[in-house]
Amino acid sequence: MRESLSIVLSGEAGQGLQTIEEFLVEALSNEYYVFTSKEVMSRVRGGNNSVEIRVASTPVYALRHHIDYLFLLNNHSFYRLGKRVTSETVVFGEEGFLSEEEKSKYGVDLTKFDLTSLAKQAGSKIYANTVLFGYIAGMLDLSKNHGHDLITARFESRGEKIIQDNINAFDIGYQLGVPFEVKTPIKKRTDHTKYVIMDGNKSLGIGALAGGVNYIASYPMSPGTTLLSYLSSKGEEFGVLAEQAEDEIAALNMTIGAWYAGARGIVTTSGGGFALMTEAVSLAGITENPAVIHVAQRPGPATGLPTRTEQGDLNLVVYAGHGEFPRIVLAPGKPEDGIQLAQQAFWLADKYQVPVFILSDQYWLESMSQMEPFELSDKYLETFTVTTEKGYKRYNWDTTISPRGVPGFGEGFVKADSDEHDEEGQITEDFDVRIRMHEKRLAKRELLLEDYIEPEFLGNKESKNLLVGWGSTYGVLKELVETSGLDVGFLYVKQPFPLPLHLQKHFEGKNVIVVENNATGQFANILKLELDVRVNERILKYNGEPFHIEEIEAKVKEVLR
Amino acid sequence: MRESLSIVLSGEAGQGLQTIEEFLVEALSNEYYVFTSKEVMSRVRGGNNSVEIRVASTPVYALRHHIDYLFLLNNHSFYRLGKRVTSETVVFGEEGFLSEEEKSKYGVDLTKFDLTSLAKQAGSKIYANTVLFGYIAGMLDLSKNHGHDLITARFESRGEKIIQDNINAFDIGYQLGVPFEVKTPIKKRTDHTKYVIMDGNKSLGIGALAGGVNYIASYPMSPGTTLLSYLSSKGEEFGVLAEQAEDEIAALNMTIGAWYAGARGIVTTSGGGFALMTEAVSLAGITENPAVIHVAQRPGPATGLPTRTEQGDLNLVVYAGHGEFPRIVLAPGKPEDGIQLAQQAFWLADKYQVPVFILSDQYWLESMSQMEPFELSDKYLETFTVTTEKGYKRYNWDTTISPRGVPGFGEGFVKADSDEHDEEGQITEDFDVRIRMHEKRLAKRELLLEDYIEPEFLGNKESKNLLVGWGSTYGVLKELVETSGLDVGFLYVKQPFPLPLHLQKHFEGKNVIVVENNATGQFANILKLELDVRVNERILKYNGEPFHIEEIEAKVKEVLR
Amino acid sequence: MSKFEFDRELDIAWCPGCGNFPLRNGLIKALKELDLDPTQVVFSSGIGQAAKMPQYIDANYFNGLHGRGLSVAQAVQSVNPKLTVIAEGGDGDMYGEGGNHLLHNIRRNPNLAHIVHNNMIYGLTKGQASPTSQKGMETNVQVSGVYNEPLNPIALALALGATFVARAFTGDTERTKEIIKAAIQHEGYALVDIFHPCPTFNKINTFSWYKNNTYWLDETHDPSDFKKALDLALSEDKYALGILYKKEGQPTFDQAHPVYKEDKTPIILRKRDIKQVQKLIR
Amino acid sequence: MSKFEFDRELDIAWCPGCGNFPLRNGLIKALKELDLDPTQVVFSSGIGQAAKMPQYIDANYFNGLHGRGLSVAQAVQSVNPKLTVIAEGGDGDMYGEGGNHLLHNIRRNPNLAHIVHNNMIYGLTKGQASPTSQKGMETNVQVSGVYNEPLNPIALALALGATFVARAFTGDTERTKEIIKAAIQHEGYALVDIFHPCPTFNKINTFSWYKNNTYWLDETHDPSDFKKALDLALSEDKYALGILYKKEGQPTFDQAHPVYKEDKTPIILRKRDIKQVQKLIR
Ligand SMILES: Cc1ncc(C[n+]2csc(CCOP(=O)(O)OP(=O)(O)O)c2C)c(N)n1
Ligand SMILES: Cc1ncc(C[n+]2csc(CCOP(=O)(O)OP(=O)(O)O)c2C)c(N)n1
Ligand code: SF4
Ligand code: SF4
Ligand SMILES: [Mg+2]
Ligand SMILES: [Mg+2]
Repeated sequence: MRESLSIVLSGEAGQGLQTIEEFLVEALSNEYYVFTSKEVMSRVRGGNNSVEIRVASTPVYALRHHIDYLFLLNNHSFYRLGKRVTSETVVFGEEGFLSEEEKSKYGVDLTKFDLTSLAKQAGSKIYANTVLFGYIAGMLDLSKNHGHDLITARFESRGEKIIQDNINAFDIGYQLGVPFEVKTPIKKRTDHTKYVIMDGNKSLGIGALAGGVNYIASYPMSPGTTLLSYLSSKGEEFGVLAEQAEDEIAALNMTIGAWYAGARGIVTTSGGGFALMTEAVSLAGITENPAVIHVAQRPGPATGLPTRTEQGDLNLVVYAGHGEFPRIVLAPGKPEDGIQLAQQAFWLADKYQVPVFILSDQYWLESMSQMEPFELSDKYLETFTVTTEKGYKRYNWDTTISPRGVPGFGEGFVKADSDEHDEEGQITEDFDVRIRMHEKRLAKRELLLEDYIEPEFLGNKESKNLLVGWGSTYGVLKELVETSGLDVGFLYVKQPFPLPLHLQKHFEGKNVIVVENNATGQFANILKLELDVRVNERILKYNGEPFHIEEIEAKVKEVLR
Repeated sequence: MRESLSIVLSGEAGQGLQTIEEFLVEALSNEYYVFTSKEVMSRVRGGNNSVEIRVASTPVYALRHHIDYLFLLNNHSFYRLGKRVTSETVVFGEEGFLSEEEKSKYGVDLTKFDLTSLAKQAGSKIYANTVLFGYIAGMLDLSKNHGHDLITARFESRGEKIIQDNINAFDIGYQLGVPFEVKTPIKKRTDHTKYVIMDGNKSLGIGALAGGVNYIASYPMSPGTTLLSYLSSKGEEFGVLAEQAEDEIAALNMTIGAWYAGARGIVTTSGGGFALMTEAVSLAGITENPAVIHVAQRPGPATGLPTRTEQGDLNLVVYAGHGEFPRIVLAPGKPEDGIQLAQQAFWLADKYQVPVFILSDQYWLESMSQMEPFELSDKYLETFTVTTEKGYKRYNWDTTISPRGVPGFGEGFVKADSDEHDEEGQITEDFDVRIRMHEKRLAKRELLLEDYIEPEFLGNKESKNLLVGWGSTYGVLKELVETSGLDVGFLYVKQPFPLPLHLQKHFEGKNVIVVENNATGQFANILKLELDVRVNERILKYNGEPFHIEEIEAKVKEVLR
Repeated sequence: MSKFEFDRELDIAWCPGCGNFPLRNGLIKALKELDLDPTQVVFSSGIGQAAKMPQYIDANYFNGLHGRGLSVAQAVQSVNPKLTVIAEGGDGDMYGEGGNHLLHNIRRNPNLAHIVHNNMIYGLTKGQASPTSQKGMETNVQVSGVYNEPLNPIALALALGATFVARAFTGDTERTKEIIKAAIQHEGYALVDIFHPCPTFNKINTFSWYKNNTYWLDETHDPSDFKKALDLALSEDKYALGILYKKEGQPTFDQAHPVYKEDKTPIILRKRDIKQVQKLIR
Repeated sequence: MSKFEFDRELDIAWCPGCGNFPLRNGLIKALKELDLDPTQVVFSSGIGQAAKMPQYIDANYFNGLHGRGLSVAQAVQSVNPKLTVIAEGGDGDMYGEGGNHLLHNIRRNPNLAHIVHNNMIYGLTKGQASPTSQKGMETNVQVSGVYNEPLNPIALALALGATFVARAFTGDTERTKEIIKAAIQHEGYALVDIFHPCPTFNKINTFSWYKNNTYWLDETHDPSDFKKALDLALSEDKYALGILYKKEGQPTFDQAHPVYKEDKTPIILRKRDIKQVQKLIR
């Protein structure tokens, strides 16, 4: 494992953990490597939520199980974390935040940290978060000025007084933090990269914009809602029509309608909401109407664990919809790919006239990491629609991909039909037309593999052990490969479906270990089905949490050859 | 192929083809072997529909492509059948029903048969169907009295005059039919079995009643609607509460609610309607609430070919719903199995607290065949619910299957939850409870295989060629095996999912040929996934028609080893 | 070739004597009289006999899923408000399966005409009760007769604040046509519920039943009078035909939407500037 | 242990100061005062903060899917009409996602109480507009303010023929409780739309907003007067609270259903006779 510190803040919903997280990640990113993520309960106030901030001397991409520094923000914020502390852990908190029973059960002591009274010193209890920010900044020797800048920027609209009070609060914390001695000191980073802090949500939003999105219709559902909010907030500036649909069925039908009329639309949801859209996925299939669908996974079945993480809906998106038709599934595992795959999703949907899925999950969407800025390509703004001529046939079968017109643009009519149809788009029951039209649609499955988005290979190409991951397991597996010293290769798959045969070469003669955040190994099954891959081991986790780095290391060790 | 005659009646929607079919199948069944099926357009009047009646000396279970006797009921009822006639075919019809162009193109002649004027002789045009019935009865030397009896029974409520007119009409036809010389004469059957005429729809209805159904909520959708009508018509007599739901989402949620409150409910629909239910399937999964779901397949995607047949939704039912949970899929291929699998569906759903699917298709539902009556078992009326005691826990995890209470029966409370829950059914976010509860649910997948419904093996056990079929391909493959003289075995799978490992023995060393009415071979993929079966050949059809016997014979011959 | 009509013979899938035929005539006449350019007209329909209408009119269409015609129509209109958009379907399609979209699209007031063929039955699926079927009608599913209260789409639309609410009857093609014209011209959501007989399955609400149980509103009716309209909607001993209610000046969905606040260009015509997006990465 | 209450401490997931607390108190009190046996009471709810209610009342429940609480409730009641069934959820749950079930269950008139916590916002998903949100409210999705017309559930229910329509406000637990009691006792479908503040997300419709914008109907109001009720429902300058409308004697779903015509035994208690089924095979 890397030289790193795991700092966990534990409190309840409504205590503003997210604000501290945002401050800290920005401040830390300037001087260290950092990765943060949070886990929250499905409630608006109360309960117990926590944020983990990993600070390191070298890049980090995952969570640790073990907590080095734990800040308790109330008297019921310890019990869920008991398993993650050892006698090494420093637990900060006010008197009574750790019970005697907890102390003895987990062998930890309470380091008194009277946040409330410190905040009151700064003027009010409400400054507690800023004091804490200051404290940690002090502990890790962060630039005081930068801290002040961040505070100023954030509270700009709130007036001088608020800014000054917060700066005072920060300084109070900072001063106390400086003398605190960090046990495993980490080094500041020496590269001068200006990283941007990016979470999955924002990366998808940026990618969608860079892919030409101008329409979003969605129904709120965690963790899919944030993308809707993001694009709504950019709506006026970028010309994106955002509308909250009355339900998920409307959402996808609206999105399909928008594409039909020449827009680039996306819908965002989670598994349960997506289940309601599956009829419309089939509609996109037969009408050869593009659609981009973001499915933000969380643990099911049904309502399940609504604010937690899982990769349990890969089968769902691969098989969604009645009847048979092609589709594309993309799964980003890092913010760069959030941007790029979202861009490509629109382009692929437009080019191949198929539904394209972006399959993410709560953990990935809500983790923040450092991204090196890069130049966005405008390639994916390319559109494939045509101006129609008189006698235009929407489903012209001279080519597998019939040129797609847009109503109102040209002399022709654009007739799209959910019934089996002839070239013009008129309903038909002719058996021969059916066969030809069905085969034309199905033929896109091969064709679209020409733009297959290749996996990345990390680690030792020669190793006989091959780890396979898709989507959000990227970070933890990358960190494992880079730091564990284990003899492994890691294939990070960005497009889990469909798969081209040439991928088979990666698996030949390997001890194939598929790592997934679900209970059955859904991608392992797809590998078997599509590529005849014999999967030797499945490392699965399905309690609602992502993999921790220590855990993955231990599990991988067990199955190495 | 068997000694058989294929008689096809071709007319338009609204011309009463179904009535003639019903008369003929009853009349023929008394003296011959018979199998009938129909193909109709998605319209209420007009267009072109046809009925094929196969009459034979030995049992038949499938359609022929070639037509021996074709009765045209109007001047636009030939064109779609051109490919199915040869110079051997006798085409009956009125002047002008076959154009000169059609005659020369297909090398057929018109045998004048002036149905309209014959009907007028009997008193009115409306007796045309009865004349035709009489004619065919005469051709095949059927009992005149039996014909009269059938007419009397059918028109009983319509009064003496109508009965007498129809008998006259029948006799007019009969008299003309008798002298007609059938080219390949078939023998009457000599066994004295009193077959009942059964179609798939009715068999499912009877099976459901024999499985204790007392609730159905569904939204009309062809070809699923007939089961709703059937159970509605039996509602008062059998105590079945039938309700037309406002949409499919309501339908399955209502059905789940009914089971929760102690009923045995079924929902019937087709692929598109089922797609809308998939969220609720997942609800049944996590609440461990039984549900029986009839999915009557038709060709997709989307609206597709709404009145035709396909086996394209196996993947859909296997993977429907977000998250991971077990389920059972049953697929009847003959009326006996329609009855028995429907019975078992309720019992299995109740016993294992999982959703159980009955996966049928238009062709199977609407084909009529002869069934030997058998004694219904009352085993499947057995229920598994318990009276609750104080402190009852719905999700007691002492056993994999927690005893299921019903609200209002006992001292306890029945708390069912779509969120992850503890033993009591209260919402929880405890990671350990999640794991245990999830594993308890998933463990049912193995457990329910104890009641796996074994496939039937037909043909030569020793042959190295193994045909595999599920659901509606049963009939045509059975007939092939029994009559073609080909060296093949045939495994007819009644429960396509999940599959127990012991089935592997059937496939070892065989040339495995999977026959499916879809374009991708969905069951072949399940065989690969579940049993590691290497499927050598896939014989697929996806134009909306079922397989014909000649066609399957030709295609099987091509791939035999 | 006449606008909106095909230059080939059509095989229309409706039954002889069906009210869908005069409805089609009225609709085509309305489109012609409004002198619309067919390339600028989009039909969005669901599934049902009624929903087959677009197949028989030569213009753009999206023939989508049962119940979802309104959702597609609303989206099409909003991304390109220059189009004339008509959502069309049956009573089952629009009031049954599509009920939730009806409810919430009325709230949106999209600028489109919503034509509902109300034959008080499910035609294409062969005669089950629809939400507007009257009590007592026996069908193959409602074997002892319909027992649920029929839905009153007119009252419903009024209660939800619809800005144009009309009812027509195919027995009078001329007036039906005029109402359709007014609905298309209305700025905002316009519901036209059209009574028409289904001679094949609905043996109760026949042509003469409709004739005897309806009456046309005359010039004395003031369609801006909401209370009056509601009164008329709720009295069902005889059904009033005509434009029951019409409210002008209510912002339409696209007018009210922030994306069109400053810039009236249809969103599909706006160009994305990658440099502007690039700024978000910092 | 007191009926309907747990004998252990509950960790209630609502925010401090939320209107859901007084609502819960009122509800439990209502159940107690009606002296119902908790084993004979079934709650059916969807998903949302409101829909968590059944978790905090010790009785039977089916906590199902977002939007589907009414469908499950209706089915439960129909297969066992002896149970007391309550469908409960939020405004998003019941009027948004579940809109179509609202529409069509009102037509069915099932004998159940339908309690909708109307906080004019989506609480659990952190503050988006709900169908009842008022114009102008800014949220994380409606960034420039809500622009769609709010849904008027009271007018809607009346237009659809609901037999019991009431509105309450958690500011008065006593009266809210009485209305809930009346709704449970009503034979047929009873809608109780309950205004309650969401102090966390809805900064516009606060406790005092509700206080200032509502008034309770007094004894002079005649709930059998449909026109009056509709008038009250449609006038929104101040919202009338109380039982706006109540119609007795309308057959409930189970009463009207053919399966209960001859035989009143709940269908779940009837025994299937295999011999009777055997007769169908001939
Ligand atoms: C999701 C879904 N459910 C059900 C159907 C089957 N279906 C097709 S049309 C129809 C109802 C037709 O009634 P209506 O809309 O009144 O049109 P009509 O045929 O009477 O003109 C139904 C239920 C379908 N196509 N899709
Ligand atoms: C099918 C589906 N879509 C979306 C969601 C997400 N969701 C959960 S609660 C909720 C809305 C809650 O609002 P409301 O019903 O008003 O309840 P409140 O929290 O305000 O009490 C939504 C959209 C879901 N659980 N299921
Ligand atoms: S079924 Fe009825 S509505 Fe449909 S076309 Fe025929 S007559 Fe018309
Ligand atoms: S979010 Fe609002 S409605 Fe929900 S519990 Fe909190 S305050 Fe109450
Ligand atoms: Mg209709
Ligand atoms: Mg709410």
